[in-house]
Amino acid sequence: MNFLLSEEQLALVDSVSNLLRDKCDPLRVHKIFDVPGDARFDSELWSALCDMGVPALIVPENHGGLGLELVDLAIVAEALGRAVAPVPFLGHALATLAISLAGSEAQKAKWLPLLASGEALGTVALCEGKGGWMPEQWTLSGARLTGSKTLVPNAAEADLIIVGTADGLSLVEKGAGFSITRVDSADRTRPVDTLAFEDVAAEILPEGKAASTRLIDAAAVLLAADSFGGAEHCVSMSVDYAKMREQYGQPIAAFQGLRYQLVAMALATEPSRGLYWYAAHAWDAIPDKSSHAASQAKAHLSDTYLQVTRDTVEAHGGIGFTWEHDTHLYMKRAMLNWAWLGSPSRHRLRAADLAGW
Amino acid sequence: MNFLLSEEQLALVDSVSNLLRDKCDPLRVHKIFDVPGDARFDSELWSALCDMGVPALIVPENHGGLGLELVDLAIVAEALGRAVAPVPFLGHALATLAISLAGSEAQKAKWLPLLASGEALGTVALCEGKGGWMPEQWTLSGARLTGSKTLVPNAAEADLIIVGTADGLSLVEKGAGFSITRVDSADRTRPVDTLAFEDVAAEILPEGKAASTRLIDAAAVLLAADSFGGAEHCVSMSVDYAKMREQYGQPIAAFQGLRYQLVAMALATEPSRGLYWYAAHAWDAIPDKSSHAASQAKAHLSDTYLQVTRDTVEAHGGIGFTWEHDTHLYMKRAMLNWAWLGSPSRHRLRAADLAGW
Amino acid sequence: MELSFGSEFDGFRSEVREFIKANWPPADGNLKSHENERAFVLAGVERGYMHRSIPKAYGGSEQPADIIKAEILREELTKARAPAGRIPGNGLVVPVLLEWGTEEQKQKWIAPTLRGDIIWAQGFSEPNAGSDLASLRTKAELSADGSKWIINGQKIWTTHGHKATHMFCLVRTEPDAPKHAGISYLLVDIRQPGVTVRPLVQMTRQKEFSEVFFDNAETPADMLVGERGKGWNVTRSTLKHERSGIATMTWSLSMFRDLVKLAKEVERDGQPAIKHPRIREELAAIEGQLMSLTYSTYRATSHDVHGRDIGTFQTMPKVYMTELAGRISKLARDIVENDFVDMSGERLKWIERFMISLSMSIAGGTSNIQRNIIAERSLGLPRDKNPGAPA
Amino acid sequence: MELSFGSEFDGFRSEVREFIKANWPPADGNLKSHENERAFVLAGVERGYMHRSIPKAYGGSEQPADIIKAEILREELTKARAPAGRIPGNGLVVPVLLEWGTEEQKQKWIAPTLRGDIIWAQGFSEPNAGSDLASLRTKAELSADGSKWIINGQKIWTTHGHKATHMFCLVRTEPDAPKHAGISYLLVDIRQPGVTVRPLVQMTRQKEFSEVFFDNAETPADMLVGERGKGWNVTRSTLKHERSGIATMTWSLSMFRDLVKLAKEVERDGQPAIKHPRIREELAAIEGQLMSLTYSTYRATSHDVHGRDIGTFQTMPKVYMTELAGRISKLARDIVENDFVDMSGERLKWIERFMISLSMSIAGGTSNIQRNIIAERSLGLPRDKNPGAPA
Repeated sequence: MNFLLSEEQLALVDSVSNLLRDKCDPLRVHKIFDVPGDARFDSELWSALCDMGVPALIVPENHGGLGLELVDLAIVAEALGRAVAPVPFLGHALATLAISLAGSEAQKAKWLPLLASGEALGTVALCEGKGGWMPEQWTLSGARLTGSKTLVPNAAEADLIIVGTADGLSLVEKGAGFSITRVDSADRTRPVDTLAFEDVAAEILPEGKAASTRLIDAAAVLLAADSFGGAEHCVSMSVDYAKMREQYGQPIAAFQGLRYQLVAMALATEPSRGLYWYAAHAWDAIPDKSSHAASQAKAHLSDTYLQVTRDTVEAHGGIGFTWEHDTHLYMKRAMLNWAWLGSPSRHRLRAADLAGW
Repeated sequence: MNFLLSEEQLALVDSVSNLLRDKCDPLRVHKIFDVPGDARFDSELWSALCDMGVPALIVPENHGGLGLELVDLAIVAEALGRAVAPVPFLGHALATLAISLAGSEAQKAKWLPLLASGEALGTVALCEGKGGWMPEQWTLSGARLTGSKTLVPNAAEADLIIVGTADGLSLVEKGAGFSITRVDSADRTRPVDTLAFEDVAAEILPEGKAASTRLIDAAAVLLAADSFGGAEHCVSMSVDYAKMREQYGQPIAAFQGLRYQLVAMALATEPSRGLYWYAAHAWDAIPDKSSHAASQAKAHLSDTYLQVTRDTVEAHGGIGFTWEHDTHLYMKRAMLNWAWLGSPSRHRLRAADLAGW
Repeated sequence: MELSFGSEFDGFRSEVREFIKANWPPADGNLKSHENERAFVLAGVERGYMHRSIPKAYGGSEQPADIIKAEILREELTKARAPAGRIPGNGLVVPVLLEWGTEEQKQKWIAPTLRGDIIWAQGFSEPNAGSDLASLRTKAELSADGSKWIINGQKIWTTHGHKATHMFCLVRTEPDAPKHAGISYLLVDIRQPGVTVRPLVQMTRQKEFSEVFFDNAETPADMLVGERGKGWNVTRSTLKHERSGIATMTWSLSMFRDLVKLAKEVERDGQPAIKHPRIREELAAIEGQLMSLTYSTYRATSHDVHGRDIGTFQTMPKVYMTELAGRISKLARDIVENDFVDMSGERLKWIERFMISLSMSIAGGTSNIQRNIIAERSLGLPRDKNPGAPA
Repeated sequence: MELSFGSEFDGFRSEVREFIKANWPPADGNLKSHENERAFVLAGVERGYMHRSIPKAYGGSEQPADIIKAEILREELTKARAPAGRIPGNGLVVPVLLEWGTEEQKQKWIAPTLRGDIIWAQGFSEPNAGSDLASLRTKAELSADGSKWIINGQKIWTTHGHKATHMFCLVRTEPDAPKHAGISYLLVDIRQPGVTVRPLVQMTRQKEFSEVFFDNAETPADMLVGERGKGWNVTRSTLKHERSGIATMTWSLSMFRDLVKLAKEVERDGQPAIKHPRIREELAAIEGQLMSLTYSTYRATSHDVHGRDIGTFQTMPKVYMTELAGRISKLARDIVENDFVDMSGERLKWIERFMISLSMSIAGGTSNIQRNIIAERSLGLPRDKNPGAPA
């Protein structure tokens, strides 16, 4: 049995984590967070990640990528989640994946190199209305799209958008004449937009019908990984605070009541690592388990993450409730992970259906 | 505002509690509990309760009773629950209530004095199959009953049985030729039987149709009251143990982790007192709220009671898991309170329907 | 057993209604004007409806304590959205002045406070003195000529810091005395150069609290309330005066009513969310807890009215409601789904409640402090050597 | 990343299967006979399948440690319901004898123990020494001629007390030495007049544990393992040897499989309970936790195999599984409804599990003790001055 990260994977995580330590300290994230109007992303950090090859990870080698697997992308997502990194990773990675899964040779040749290098920024437009996240709920169709999409990550900054449609997946380029409204979203580290299409030119991706479920599952895995990283950081943040904060003449870590609350947070978080690992591995290697595992991972980890951020506020007391403190960055990121792609409840019921219950 | 017990009610509770302290100490309950085969009830205790007038409480004065209200019966039920008293109170009180609510003058004249004095023992047969607790699910009918009833309290010892039927309620006397099978029930303080009727003579209670819902609601209130008494006892039993039990050279009550667990038990229990009080009061005085309140009380209190008994085992460690310890008497009583009349889930959905949601 | 207030109070209630009808909303329809509020409150005092516990001599209406009348007034004033003459900080300082103030202090401060001409901020917590208040460091030194106090230090979680004109605060006046001793209770005009008020933004974007910095701020020597170094006892009495259980409970009830409304409004799988079995059952379970809180509160109030001991419930409402608010806001989250992230959307209120349900577990003694109190006062567990909590 | 054991083990697995096929069930079909078990285990030792960590000299098969092979053996033997030569108490004493025993003790005791000719009970806990084992009081005094120990006192929670022939126990031999010192590790034949074994009935009606009373019981002087007064260190090593994470996890998996089966069998409102949205969703939520436990256990095992640090997960499976078992048995209760009270009914197993899920949180260190361990070892919190727990 060999259910662990390879030397290469450990090295990858290290280099990304080191980069984030240098270029993505909390102060910097707070700065991005504090400019609501044009909250976009940290372009310096993003280009550094591109130089490091992050967007190229899952691009096939013959298209200028590294030809790695979803697991590799997921462990990077975990690192980004741990740092609540304000970068357009989620949409970009999924758009890239969509094209490599479903694009024509021409589409791949045109876009994958640009996406791998980061010269072009991609995103995905999946949801319709308040909860239409799943392919069977997608109504836009044809070579000219009319309709709207909600909670689209960084659409305003994207050069191309992969749109989930009744035909499967379609590609729309920047400036194709759709309107973009930025949502005043809780999570300003990953802004989202509402898109309105009216007779907008779109290229259908030939394999889109088959690929859309794979895309959904990959999205679920990446959200789960991001959630794990964030939750784990919240636990250690709370533990560190308990060791440092003194009341009644001793570190509050001495109070068994609080100790058990911290233990409960750790018990909720640490074991879920194996679940997201498995979901990523299943996507790469166990196709018939992939959707079920992905929905279980998204449900369990986004649920856990949000709860852990609540516990983190309580573990910090008043300071944890302030805008200046890091906790709310994590809580709001957890809120998007919770809602985006559908609530845990939706994914648990999807998993139940897939289990044949 | 006057939402409290009258002097008379406090006196009633006192006298019942004192009697139980004398005649129903745990050792005695354990003795009853340890003879599975013919687990019946503590007849000495029961006749003492009868002498005290407990069965007469809700019997109208003109039929040899005290003409009191359900609240009075409920606070007695709380005391009996606190002592896990092995007496046929539940079935007897409900049978008595059924006749005073639905019986003909003749039926009242014949039975109520006997039930009030305890000369005759009554019980109720409500459930059909595994979950047919509600009047609309009752199928037996007519002047001669055929079919079966489950989880009937102390049927083997009863002189008359009020049977829930498609006609409402019917009265069957001992020896009318139905078969009785005692269930190997977890709760041996209140044994239950399965009854099989085959063409058995029964007297229909004229007002039974209207009264059956009132009967169900009263049953829910009495179970809620019993649950409160039991849960409250479990909390104080756990608190006392924590003060007395020493480990690491000090009472375990000094361990904040355990303290918070005890606090959680108390927080679950104490506030629910008002809910069962209200349900009893609503049955007496606020008819249009009565069913809703009764189901809420049964659901919340029986659910809480069972959880608190689990917490009590943990608060006691190994000893709390043994047959010799009191805890299992309470857990098993809680199990019957949980299942009898339908699970909390059933009653929450009933309450939701009644709320017009 | 009787849940209604009883007919003997019907008369009182209708009087109150008439009074409100006659005086609110004000003739000019301006609900925000301080003048209008003030006039209404003064009229209320005239009638013995407001500031009932305060002697006439200091601008109160000096009425015998009557929980029921107080509750009826609260209900009617709330219903009519009329001012109750209650300003949070002020409600905390007046009882202290009555109990500990000199005659001069009472004369000088109580009446204008009741009129709302002065607004008080509470200055207790400090960055390193949260639940462990006694470790506060802000110090006040008497000037050489003994005429005034010179104050230096920092306060945090100051309520209404931005609206307030004055602050009542705890400061260390006897640096050498042990922890609890050496603390004094001072009144300070915070509209002065030596005082900087910095609003604290919360994760909800709201600004409920402030940080207040004292840099050689001054206050006259006679602004000391109670004895020098005895401020700790003075506060103890402050903390007694809190919202009644019924107000607390009403707050949860209205939050729950909103939740039911939400569950009926929002569609899920082609029907109202309230029809979804899991949501429906959870809603009913929450209602069960809420009914417990509600009727145990009525029970407690009744016991109060009749001078009976409330028993162990006394210490429980705050944590109980805090946990309930969390449960309510999580179910709301499950119902609104996508809207849960839209801070300008129609469900913003629920996003705020999701967060505020946490601040409830912090403000005025964290939930863990509350648990310590329950353990000691209600369960009678031996005093905790480690009473700790994060805040 | 690779979840399967890898093809290099396929050969080993098929060998094992052949071996089992050839030797179990026994020719005479008697699965209960000690002789048959013994013969099978001996054959297993021959093949290097059993008692792999024990030197050949003492009746083991002396194989290099290999978690994967061990796991494959566990899987195949379980599947075939074949004896694994593992007897709970015995598995705890043999490693101690290997580490601390004299050559004579090893020669005398290990082989018969492995063969199951001797069955060992563990005698650690006492009525007043639960989680705080070091406060045990059972004392052993050396007879005047120094030839034997005289033992007096009481043990509780003794596993297999009724089946056992011998006990390994902790006794106080140096009454004047401080708590942890003064304790010795003794072997005692419990089939003697001075020893009374009284089974402890559990709330489930099962008898898993016993109380054992020593009334001037005797054991030869050379039955002392390790140094006199050093019994504490000797135990430390015992406690290390526990079931592998995978075994734990498999146990939860099979409990969950039963739960799914139950939810499909039982009708609710005219359809299988598993179709009921609340039950369905809770079932999926439980599966999410279970998958977390499962794959984190595979991760941990892989790290073990490759000599990497498992990290904070190491201390967590026990509490995690305990809580999960509680959650599983509560959902089962919700499904069986009326059957939840019938101790002779078709759902008895679920009633027992409802209760046993609690004893799990007690046996071998209560959940609170586990939490203390997690706090210190995994979260690195400062050592707790109050490490307490009820048991």
